[in-house]
Amino acid sequence: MNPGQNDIIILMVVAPLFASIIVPIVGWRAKKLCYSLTILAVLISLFSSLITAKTVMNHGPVQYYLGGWKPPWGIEFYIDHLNAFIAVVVTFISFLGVIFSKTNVENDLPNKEGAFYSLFLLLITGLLGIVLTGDMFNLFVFLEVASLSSYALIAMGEKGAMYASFRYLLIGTVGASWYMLGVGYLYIVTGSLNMANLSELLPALYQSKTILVGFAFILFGVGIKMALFPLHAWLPDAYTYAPSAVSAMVAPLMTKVMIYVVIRVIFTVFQPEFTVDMIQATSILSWFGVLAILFGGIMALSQTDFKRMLCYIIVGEIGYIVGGVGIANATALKGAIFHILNDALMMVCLFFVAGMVMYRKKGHRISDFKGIFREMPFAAIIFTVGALAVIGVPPTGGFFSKWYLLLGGIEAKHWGFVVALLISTLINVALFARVFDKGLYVHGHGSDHSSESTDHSSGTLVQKTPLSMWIPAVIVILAILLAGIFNQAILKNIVQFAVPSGL
Amino acid sequence: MGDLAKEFVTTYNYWVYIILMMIGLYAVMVKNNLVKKIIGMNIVQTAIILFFISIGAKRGATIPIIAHGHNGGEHAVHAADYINPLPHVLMLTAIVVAVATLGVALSLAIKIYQEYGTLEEDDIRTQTREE
Amino acid sequence: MKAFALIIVILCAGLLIYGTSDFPPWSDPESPASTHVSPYYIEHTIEDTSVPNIVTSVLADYRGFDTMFETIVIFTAGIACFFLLRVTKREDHESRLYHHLVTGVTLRIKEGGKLPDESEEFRRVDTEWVPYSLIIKITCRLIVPFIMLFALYVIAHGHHSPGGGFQGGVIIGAAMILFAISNDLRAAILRLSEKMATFFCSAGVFIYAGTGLLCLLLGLNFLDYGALAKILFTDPVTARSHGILAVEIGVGIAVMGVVVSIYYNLSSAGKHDEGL
Amino acid sequence: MTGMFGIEYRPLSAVLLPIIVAFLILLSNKRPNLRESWTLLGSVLLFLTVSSMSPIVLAEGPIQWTWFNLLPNIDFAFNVDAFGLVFATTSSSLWILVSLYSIGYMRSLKEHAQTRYYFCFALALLGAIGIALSSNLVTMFVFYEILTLSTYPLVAHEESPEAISAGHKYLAYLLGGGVFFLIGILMTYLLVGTTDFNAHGILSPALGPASKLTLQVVFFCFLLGFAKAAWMPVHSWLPSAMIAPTPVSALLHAVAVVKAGVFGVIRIVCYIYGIDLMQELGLGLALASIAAFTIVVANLYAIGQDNLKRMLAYSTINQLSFILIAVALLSPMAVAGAMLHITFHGFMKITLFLCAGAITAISGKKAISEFKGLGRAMPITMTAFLIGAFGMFGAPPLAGFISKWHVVLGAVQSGQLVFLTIILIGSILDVVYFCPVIINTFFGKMPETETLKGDLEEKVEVYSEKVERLETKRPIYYFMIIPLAITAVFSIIFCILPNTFSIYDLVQMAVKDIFGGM
Repeated sequence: MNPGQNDIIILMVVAPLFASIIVPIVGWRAKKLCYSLTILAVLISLFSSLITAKTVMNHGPVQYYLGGWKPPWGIEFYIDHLNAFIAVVVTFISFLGVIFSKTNVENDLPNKEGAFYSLFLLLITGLLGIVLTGDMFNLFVFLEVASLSSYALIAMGEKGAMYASFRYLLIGTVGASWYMLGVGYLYIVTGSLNMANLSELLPALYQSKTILVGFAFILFGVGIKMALFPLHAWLPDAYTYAPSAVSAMVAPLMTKVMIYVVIRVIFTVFQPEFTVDMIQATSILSWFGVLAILFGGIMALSQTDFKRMLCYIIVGEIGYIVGGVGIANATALKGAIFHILNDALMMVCLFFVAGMVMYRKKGHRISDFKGIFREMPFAAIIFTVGALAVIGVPPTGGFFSKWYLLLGGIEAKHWGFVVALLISTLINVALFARVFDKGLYVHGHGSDHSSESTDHSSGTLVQKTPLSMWIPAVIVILAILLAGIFNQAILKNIVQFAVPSGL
Repeated sequence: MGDLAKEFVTTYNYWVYIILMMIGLYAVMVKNNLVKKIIGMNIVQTAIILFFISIGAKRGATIPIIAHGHNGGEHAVHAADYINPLPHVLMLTAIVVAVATLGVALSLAIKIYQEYGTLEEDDIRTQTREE
Repeated sequence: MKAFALIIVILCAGLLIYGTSDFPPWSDPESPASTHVSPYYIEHTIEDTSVPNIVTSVLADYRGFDTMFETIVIFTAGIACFFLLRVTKREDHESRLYHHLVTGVTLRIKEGGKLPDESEEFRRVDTEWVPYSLIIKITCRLIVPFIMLFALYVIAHGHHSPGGGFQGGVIIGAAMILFAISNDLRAAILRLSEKMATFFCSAGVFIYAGTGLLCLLLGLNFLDYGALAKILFTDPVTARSHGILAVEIGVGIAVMGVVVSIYYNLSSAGKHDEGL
Repeated sequence: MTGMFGIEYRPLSAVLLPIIVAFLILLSNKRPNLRESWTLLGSVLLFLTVSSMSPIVLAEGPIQWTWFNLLPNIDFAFNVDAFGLVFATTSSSLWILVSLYSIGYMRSLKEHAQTRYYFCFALALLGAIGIALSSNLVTMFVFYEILTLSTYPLVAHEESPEAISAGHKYLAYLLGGGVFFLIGILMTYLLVGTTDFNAHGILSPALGPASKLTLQVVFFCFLLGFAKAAWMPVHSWLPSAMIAPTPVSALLHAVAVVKAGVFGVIRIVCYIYGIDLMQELGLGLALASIAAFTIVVANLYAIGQDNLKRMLAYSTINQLSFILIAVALLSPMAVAGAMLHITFHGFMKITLFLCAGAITAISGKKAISEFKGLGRAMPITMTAFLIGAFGMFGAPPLAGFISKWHVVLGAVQSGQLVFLTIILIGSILDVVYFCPVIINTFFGKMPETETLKGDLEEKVEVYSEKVERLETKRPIYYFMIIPLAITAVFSIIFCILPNTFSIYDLVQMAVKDIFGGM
């Protein structure tokens, strides 16, 4: 393949990278320009990821040698269907997140636009790097780029965010260190850091205790970062107090990208015969998934704060995906990978709603949602779509990924997972019914029933939510619906091939 | 028992780093003062750096700078003569990461001190709970 | 909590020690780590990059992409510290000390009091001010240039001896910090302003990434310094060597900027007036 | 027939119409008259669309229309067959009447949030029509959930704590059931790789690989999934949901929601399992037993009720189980009876509900014991009520007679005399609990303080504080009376001419498909 042909791949990472360098300097002179530059960079990234995905769909996996060095010695980007898909998800959600961030930054972080957008772009760069790289240690570096920027971004939220972010930093650093330790254990017995190379070298060493421990620590480390129960303790605080633009972006993406890493490690670096058959890591993982689903659901029920409730829903959703990965048959894995897309979309949607309510009502407790169907009918529609997707009502995308997860669970006779999924569906109904009730029923018993007039006041308020908030929200609900309606197109063209061949 | 002794002799330096790392981990989890936690975190990172560096060691080899610099073509270079450079490179990165994390952690600690007036974790917890 | 933590720690330690039992013996030349990938670097560094310091060639070339993001990590930390700490709105709720140079009197301005004009006669001093030892001040001022000179050597000579961009950058940064400590923060900021430091951060990273991009524009892969041969009019191997030098300089500038910027923010809690 | 434009698009337009109407309603929320015109217009158009399909279906067989591919082997597709049309015709025709009635009811009570009300109503109709026309289980599931969710705000419309908790109960039962429905679909899909309805059932090939027990368990999953059919013990959402405004109770709890449940069960029994497999697995007997139990218990509950709407709710439960038992008999006549009863019971029960609503709206009374003398005060309403009540019992010349006659014949045909007895007992009990109402209204004397004379003007005197409102209410009052009169008339027409709207032909055709000729 001629070297210039795949240059577009590297743009995905380099565009936000260059923008992040330039933005702080530009911020001194023209604050407005930061926003446009950021959008431009992410847009380039988005296009690049789409083109890459198309290339992968047409020609199979693509490699990009950085510095022109061949893999075991140099670093490569290795893009197959799995990470092409995740990269599109990441760039797409980031694009929406950046558009959404405008008002939040202007209002809450005056004079720091440059630094904010720079960190935002670095976060995107880091996440994309994690997704694209084919080198275990390079992944760690990207992980740190993404983590450091997310610590800083989260810390600039409401009161309490500092401490939450600090805890996240401690736990996250330990997690990243464990990941690095695990990589070290693999390195000491194989001498390689390249994923593809490792997967060739490892089968000979599957009996080694070192490999086992290395694998375990990689999983622990990544487990912390993706907040898999019981390593999730940092997540609710961090994402609850973060600025709404940040949580709308970090919450859906960070955990999903880490799940991608898990899939990579379990099915590419190690082969299914090791992880699934020899040490049964996946079946253990699937039970953690079950626990996460149940725990996330129950904890979410007891929250009075909307964002915190969403955080526990995320914990549960991670359980869905991890469970699907753990079941480790093609159907469930298809569902899990597809759910990464759906979950990212619906979480970004709900966090957008939280941001809009925060913007209008200066709070994100469930009680702040009182009457939103009248006052902010637009946000209410978005909320409804997001909620339906989380519950898994067709024709939203959430239903179809759940369908595959359930189908896979039944095929594998993993009844615990199936039951947990179904219970969690019901819990989600209860969760959103609460918010829904608050938003929809404002009259209550005994209040005046002649309130036909209040129906009329809703029109003028719509304009108050700025354009930069509702454009991404509209895009995201359309995406949720389209992901559902065209799920076959997505599954047949890309997700299906993302499933490792060994299953 | 003999096995254990032999194992200890061949891998004792790894054991040392493990102990060091566990000290750090314990500090992160148990210490009440945030700065002590940060120190614990740094100990964990340093321990891992030690671990990687010891991977690079090679008996009978010297530092990875090729003697007689540019005349390398005339002198055959034997891999056995130089220690493994890769872990050193990796650890340069890891050190930088550790420093960066430390910087951010300290900034956060300063902000927390400004917000709560203390760096003791239980004080912060009581303050958050009272709200 | 303590017991719980202890249990976790012991479990982890047990697991890790269990893992060491299949390690190759320490410093064994036949261990996989020493025989699989690394020999290639040792044996090919001269013919590939013409850099005898293998660590440098691996760092800046073979795994140059890693290192670029390492620089980005440090850049991120700099921006993050600025983002977290920098106080952009002046809150004049603290008392200040001013030194009247003509009379030698030290004035204390109470909270909210009127501040003296910006003139040569008054100089602000730290509230917890102790008169500097002249010896320290002068000595530091004398050695700072030499430290910086040494740093340049470290950066430039990274090809042949231990050293390189990170080390050199840190040394320059340390020299600035030494200056700031021995005088005061404002004096340091007068010489290297905050914006300048930030500019150095960006510029350094830009040099690194820009070199990579240049290679891309010249028709080879990102960071493939061999492409620079076309504009340097040399053979690709020498071009690689020069490319490595370019990125090392970039790293040095970036690290220096970040170290100084982090110091400014941390030592004054983002106010940039009174430091350590 | 291809020359006729757009036959294949009619199922789609039937589904799109309610959506369009729903959004037009949302857009015109500031202009009540416009909003309600949309509702009426939409309902009439929908009815015309649906009924225009029946001659085609009768002549040429099912109309199929595939939209897009949902899952491997599962399309989002519509298949308009005879049985689906029975249900679609019923719901769409009743939507017109209930829309009319709603206008009267909602305006006379000056209810709040009327836009939401009409919006959700249109969506609920979308659900019902979708269920009727869908060609496979997954498509059906989509509409099933739409129906559940869109009716939730209707149930909790009053927004009082009781209403909201009734709404929660409603959601819990129906969505909880939906989960089981989903399992059933998944299992079906896993076993045979498709979920398309087929008149001979699709599950029979699965009998080999899967054990009988699996198929039996799956059947119960489906049954739990159709908690909308309100069989005992998953019935209790229905009486609580009666807190909704009466038109809601009328359409949703006499037609759309509960009939969707029963419709679903019939789809499962006849089109997924198939008659032969049902017999082989002994599931007919099981279903019949559940239904028989429900009939007896629901009747006993109904007798004890004083609140008219609650009593009607139990009566609905009873009649639904009557349909279930009819299906469970698995004989052609009985299945035909069950299908007929979906329509006929819909018309009769809606008459009763509309009457109950009219009584409440005009006299403010809800308890049966207060109804003394109302028969003379509101003659049309109470006559309609009488017709409905006797129709429940199955007395000729009312629609209920036809369907019950078929079922009784069917029971004889299949030789299940035990269930025949229960059906008969159930019918007799129907009269028993309607007796107090009839006696009170027609033979009871109005208490001294209230002397309603059956004339609207005089009623005004009694409720003097409402004089002004009633003056303006007069046309609105007719909005309420006319629909219930129409449904009562139809209850009679259906007995005399069972083939109105081609219902009888459609049922015959469906039964012929299932049993391969009677």
